[in-house]
Amino acid sequence: MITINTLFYLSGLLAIVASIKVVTGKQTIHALLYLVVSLLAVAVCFYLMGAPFAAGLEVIVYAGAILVLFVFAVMMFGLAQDEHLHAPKHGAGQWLGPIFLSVLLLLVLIIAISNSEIQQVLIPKVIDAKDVGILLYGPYLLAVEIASFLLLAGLVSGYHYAKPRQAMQSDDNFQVGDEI
Amino acid sequence: MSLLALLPFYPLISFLILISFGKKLSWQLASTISIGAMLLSAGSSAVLINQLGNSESQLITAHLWSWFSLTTTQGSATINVAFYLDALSAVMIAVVTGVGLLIHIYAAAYMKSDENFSRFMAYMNLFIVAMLILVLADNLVLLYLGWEGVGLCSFLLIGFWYQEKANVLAARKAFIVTRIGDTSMAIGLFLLFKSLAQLTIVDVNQAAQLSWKIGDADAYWIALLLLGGAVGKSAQLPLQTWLPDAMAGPTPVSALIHAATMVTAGVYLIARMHEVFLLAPEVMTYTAWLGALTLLLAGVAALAQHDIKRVLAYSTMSQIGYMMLALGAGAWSAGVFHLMTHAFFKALLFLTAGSVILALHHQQNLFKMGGLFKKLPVESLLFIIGLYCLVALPGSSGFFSKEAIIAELWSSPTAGQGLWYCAILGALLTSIYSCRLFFLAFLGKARGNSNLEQHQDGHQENSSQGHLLRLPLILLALLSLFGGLISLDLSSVFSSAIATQAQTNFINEPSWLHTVAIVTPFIGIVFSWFYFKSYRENSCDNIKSSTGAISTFCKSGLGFDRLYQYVLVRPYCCIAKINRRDIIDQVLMLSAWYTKLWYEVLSASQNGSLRWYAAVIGIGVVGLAGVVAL
Amino acid sequence: MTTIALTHVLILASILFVIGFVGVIVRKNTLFMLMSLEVMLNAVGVAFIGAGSAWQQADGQVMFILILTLAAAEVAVGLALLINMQRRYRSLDIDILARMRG
Amino acid sequence: MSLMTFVALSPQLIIAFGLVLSMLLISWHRSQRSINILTQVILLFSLLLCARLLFADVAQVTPLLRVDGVGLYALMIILISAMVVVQLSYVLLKKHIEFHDEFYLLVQLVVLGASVLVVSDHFASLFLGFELLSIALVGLAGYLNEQKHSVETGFKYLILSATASSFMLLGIAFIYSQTGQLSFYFLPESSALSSPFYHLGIILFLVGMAFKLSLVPFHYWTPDVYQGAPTPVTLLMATVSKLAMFAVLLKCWFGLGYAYQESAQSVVLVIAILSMVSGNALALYQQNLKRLLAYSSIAHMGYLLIVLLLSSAAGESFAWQSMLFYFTAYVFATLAIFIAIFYSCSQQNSQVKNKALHTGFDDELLISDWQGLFWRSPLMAALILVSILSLAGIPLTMGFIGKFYLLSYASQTLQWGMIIALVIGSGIALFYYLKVIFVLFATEGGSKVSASLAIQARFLAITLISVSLFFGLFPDFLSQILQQLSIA
Repeated sequence: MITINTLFYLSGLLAIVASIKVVTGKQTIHALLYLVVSLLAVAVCFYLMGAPFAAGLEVIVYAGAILVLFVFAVMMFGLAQDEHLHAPKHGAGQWLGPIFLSVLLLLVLIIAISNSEIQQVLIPKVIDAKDVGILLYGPYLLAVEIASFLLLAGLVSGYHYAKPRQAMQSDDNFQVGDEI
Repeated sequence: MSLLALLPFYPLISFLILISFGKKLSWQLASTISIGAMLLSAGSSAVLINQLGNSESQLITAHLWSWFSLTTTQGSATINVAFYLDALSAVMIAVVTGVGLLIHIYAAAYMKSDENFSRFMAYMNLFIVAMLILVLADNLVLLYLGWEGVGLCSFLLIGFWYQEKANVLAARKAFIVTRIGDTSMAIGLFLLFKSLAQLTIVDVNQAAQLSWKIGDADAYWIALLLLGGAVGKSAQLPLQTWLPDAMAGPTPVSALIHAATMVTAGVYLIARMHEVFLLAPEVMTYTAWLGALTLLLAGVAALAQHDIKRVLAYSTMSQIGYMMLALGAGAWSAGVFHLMTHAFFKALLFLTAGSVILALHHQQNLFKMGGLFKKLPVESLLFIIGLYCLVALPGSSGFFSKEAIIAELWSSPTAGQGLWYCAILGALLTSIYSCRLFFLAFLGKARGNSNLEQHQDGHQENSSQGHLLRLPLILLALLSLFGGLISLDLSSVFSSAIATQAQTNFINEPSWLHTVAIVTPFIGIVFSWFYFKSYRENSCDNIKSSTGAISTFCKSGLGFDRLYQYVLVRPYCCIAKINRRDIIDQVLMLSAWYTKLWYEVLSASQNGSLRWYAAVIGIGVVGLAGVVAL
Repeated sequence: MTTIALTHVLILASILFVIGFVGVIVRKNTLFMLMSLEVMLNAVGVAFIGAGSAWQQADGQVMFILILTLAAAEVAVGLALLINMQRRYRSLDIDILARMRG
Repeated sequence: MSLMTFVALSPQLIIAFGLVLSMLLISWHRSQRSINILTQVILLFSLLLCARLLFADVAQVTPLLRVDGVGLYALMIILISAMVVVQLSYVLLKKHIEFHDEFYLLVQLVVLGASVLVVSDHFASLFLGFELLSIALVGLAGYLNEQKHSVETGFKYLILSATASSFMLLGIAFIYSQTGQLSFYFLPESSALSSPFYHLGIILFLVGMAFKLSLVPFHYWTPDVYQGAPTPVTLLMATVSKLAMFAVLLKCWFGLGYAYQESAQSVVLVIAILSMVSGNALALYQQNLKRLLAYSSIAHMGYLLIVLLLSSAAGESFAWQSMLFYFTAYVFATLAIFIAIFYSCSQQNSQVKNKALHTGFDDELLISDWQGLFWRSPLMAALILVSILSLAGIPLTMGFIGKFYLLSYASQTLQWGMIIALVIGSGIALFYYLKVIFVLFATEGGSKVSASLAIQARFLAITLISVSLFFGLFPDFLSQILQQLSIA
């Protein structure tokens, strides 16, 4: 019998496996894609815990926006020298993992959505977007304001660090392995 | 403002002037300022002591401002910056400003050629400020301020010639070792405050009487911890090791700090807090035993020293041992009296030693001296006076004070006969090492110094400096000779102590006690007259170590059998020899070494690697979870 | 009430958190360190959502949204620093950055 | 929200409003001078509002914030040190041709974060203030690109503070999962107390706090970041961030009743003793001044943890009083010594400026660089002397009174272990503090730092010296105010 519990454990396991792959991955892009899988699995967990709004945000903001930022950064570096050192071997083996995980995740999603019993258990304990919104723009209004300043701080420091500068020259004398 | 309130401010102002203008001041100006300030202080303390004698209540107080207040569960205690003068602190200010003044005069001449002269005088003034605050403080916090200030000045002055590494090490050692005592004292003070919610000395003494019984655990621990502080500052066992090394400082410093004033702070503290100590008789017994042990240990150590200043340092230690012994035995007045006379003659001895050292171009090794009696007759005479008092021969100031102590030991409830024998043995040792010192330095033939004559000429030219050097010496010599005649009336301070003492009976004392006490120094002198014959006559040019002394002693064979030699002399020499390197010293240095080791381990872990830093956060969490789980 | 035990949610969060933390400690590549940090923050999100649903409160989700803003700000600064580092040292190896010590 | 809440929150609102104004100013007219003046005006305005509100009633503004006297006092100290920081930054940045408007924005953001922290009454606002402070400080830590270690500093601070804040957040999540409450001033039910997650949560939460307060063993970032960051930023970390963190820690500590829980107490005890001893031991032979101060700050925070151990609710106001007094002394002493370091460094750097273009300059100052400073610049030496004595807790300075408060607090709450560790720690500390004093008065040594101070710097120095001496001699004035504030 498939219950919410089994689905939760399954997607939790998926998240764990994907996270391990993120941490142990050799290639940056692959690791990022595993991270997406992990986030999606966590989103499923959120859904199963009765937080569909959070699940949506997880997909849209985390997987959608923040990780895209990562991808951009990786593109900018043009896969730096340490990537070349551990150049991956092409083969079917490395496709198996992601495919397997994704299919599993898909299965969980389909079951969770189509299984009416599960929906029945879920619906009474759902805290939906409306509840969150009332709270967020009521007692937590100031928190939203402060969060906006938090983003501003991120923006300003990010801008400052990434700003190209004529005065700043790369440390040409520096060699990898110096002073280590 | 009253005269009392101004007392510490004269040297303070002088200190500020000297430290701010420093090198711009000429020698004349700098010495005038510092000595003038001291003169003002000494003058005002003379006036104050006179006022005190005439006043009804036997005390003078001056309240400057309220410093801060502490709220506790038992109410609030206000800590004032206020001074308190009674008979006990009057003795102390007399010693501090009087002897201090003379040493300042001497120092002005002694340090004339030093390029940092004004800095030196500034530190000396600051020291006087701190010492005055210590003895005049009306509450224990202010007393602690003076206590720390004195430690700081001592650190600055020992390391005054900081260009040489040994001096800096000595300064550091003095500081660290005394800090151990200070730690104990600070904890004692907090315990006291916690227990009594009072910090003003008068109130503390009153509250202690009211709320504790004799032998109360609180009183026991507080007295023990305070004793720890006193032991550190007064260089008693087991924290005595810093004092001989502190001789690295200029000689006037040794005279001022390490003989006359600072080391007596511990004695003062115990005398000041005597009401607490009276409630803890066990601690008084410990005090007496510590004093006695230090007395003997330092006496033995003094026998084997080569450096003239180190001999004097050990003798200081042993004399303070006498004071501690007196306090422990409940002979409060005698202890304080000895403190005063000791300040006179020890300052005299140190300063004269300084003159000798100066005349010999900074030669401090006794075995390189000899025959100085002919060349430096005035200094030798002064030195003899100093030693005369140190040995406590009849008529000297030391005689009065030391006899007063010894007389009370036998039947004191907290001391007893064992300690009486220790004191007598100590007196014997004192006379032996004094004779040894005198014979080596002043009698016999000159060894290894040909420069003396030449220097004497230079000395003559600079006669104003010479006069300045000799004037305080002569005054001190007079004080040492006749200081014993000053009568101290401390009954107003130690009234409660005297009440306890009245119960003790002097009936059981055998009649020979006093005779023995008086005769002992003479025995020592006679013994050394023969034992140190070689030093005295000095036919050979080089006398090196005590083994040589033993062989000479064997040859002379004057009525001492072999048994005595093997049972007593050899172990004595052995102990003396071992102690020259101070065993306890090594133990203390171990703690410094631990700290250093710790530093090295910790800073090696600070390896710059971010991943390690992050890992430590995890390790920390696991560790803390472990702590909670256990 | 709840069908998913709160303890299990918290254990899941802890496992994810530890994986992320191990990543921060083990990886030499700074980009991977940043990713591991994201995993850690995500784990915290799981814990909050789980706790919120256990108490039937929206507070957990609000906290999750705030964590989301934090993650965004952190990634922005981190990646900008990464660009700076790449420009200066032409490497992303974190062990280069161990020149201050003692 | 009523008008009252706006009034109560006005210091924070002014800073937030000022941030927007500053951005408008930047888009309209970019000038180093005008942004500096604007920042100072904002800070001053906020300071005046704080002073005005200091004795007002406690105001609860939404569940998130609670404005009370102690928080406002802490904010005042924060604003004062932020003003000093801005002044120093202006001196530092005006040498550069480039525009550095971001710097001022970031400083304002740090102050905003701190101002939120000191009045927060809820884990959400605690966490937001914490992060606002951290992210803005990350931006500042590696700010000067031409500095040798800027990237290293920025990265270390970013990664470590992000790690620590995740730990803290996980802790909050665990606590929340067991109690169902995020607000302070709420005592959990007994059922929660038995849960291991609750205790684990408290530990994790403390880890985050301990990281920010740089307590052992979470202190590792401190010396490296102190050394690598520009001196004004280091000052910001040493004063603003530490005070804000401690204030909020104390609030939730007392509010949530952790103070009476054995597990939390034992954690604090371990951390405190480790910090007191290790911090001082690490500083023992340190030559680099900024690192030395980093280590000594570790020890100072360790001393302060004493106020966390409490036996009854009656002690809370005394705990606040002791903590605020100690922090006032600590902040003033730190300001003074960093001003001295800053001016010494900037002189050193101007002498080797040409070299700096190639290899990057270093904001580093060794103790030996101050050799004989007294004879060349007595004012600066006096400034250093007063602050060192205050840090060492020598009597007649504020630091002594602060330490005395801590000790008497500890002796009332019977924490003998803490007292012993404190006294031993300050014994070790005297050793390296005295070394600095010794160096100041030494005569020899042809060091480069000659130090002629600018007019503003002279003014600052004299003010700081006199404040420190005044409160050292007459601390009653301040402690009475603090007593009044902490009882409310």
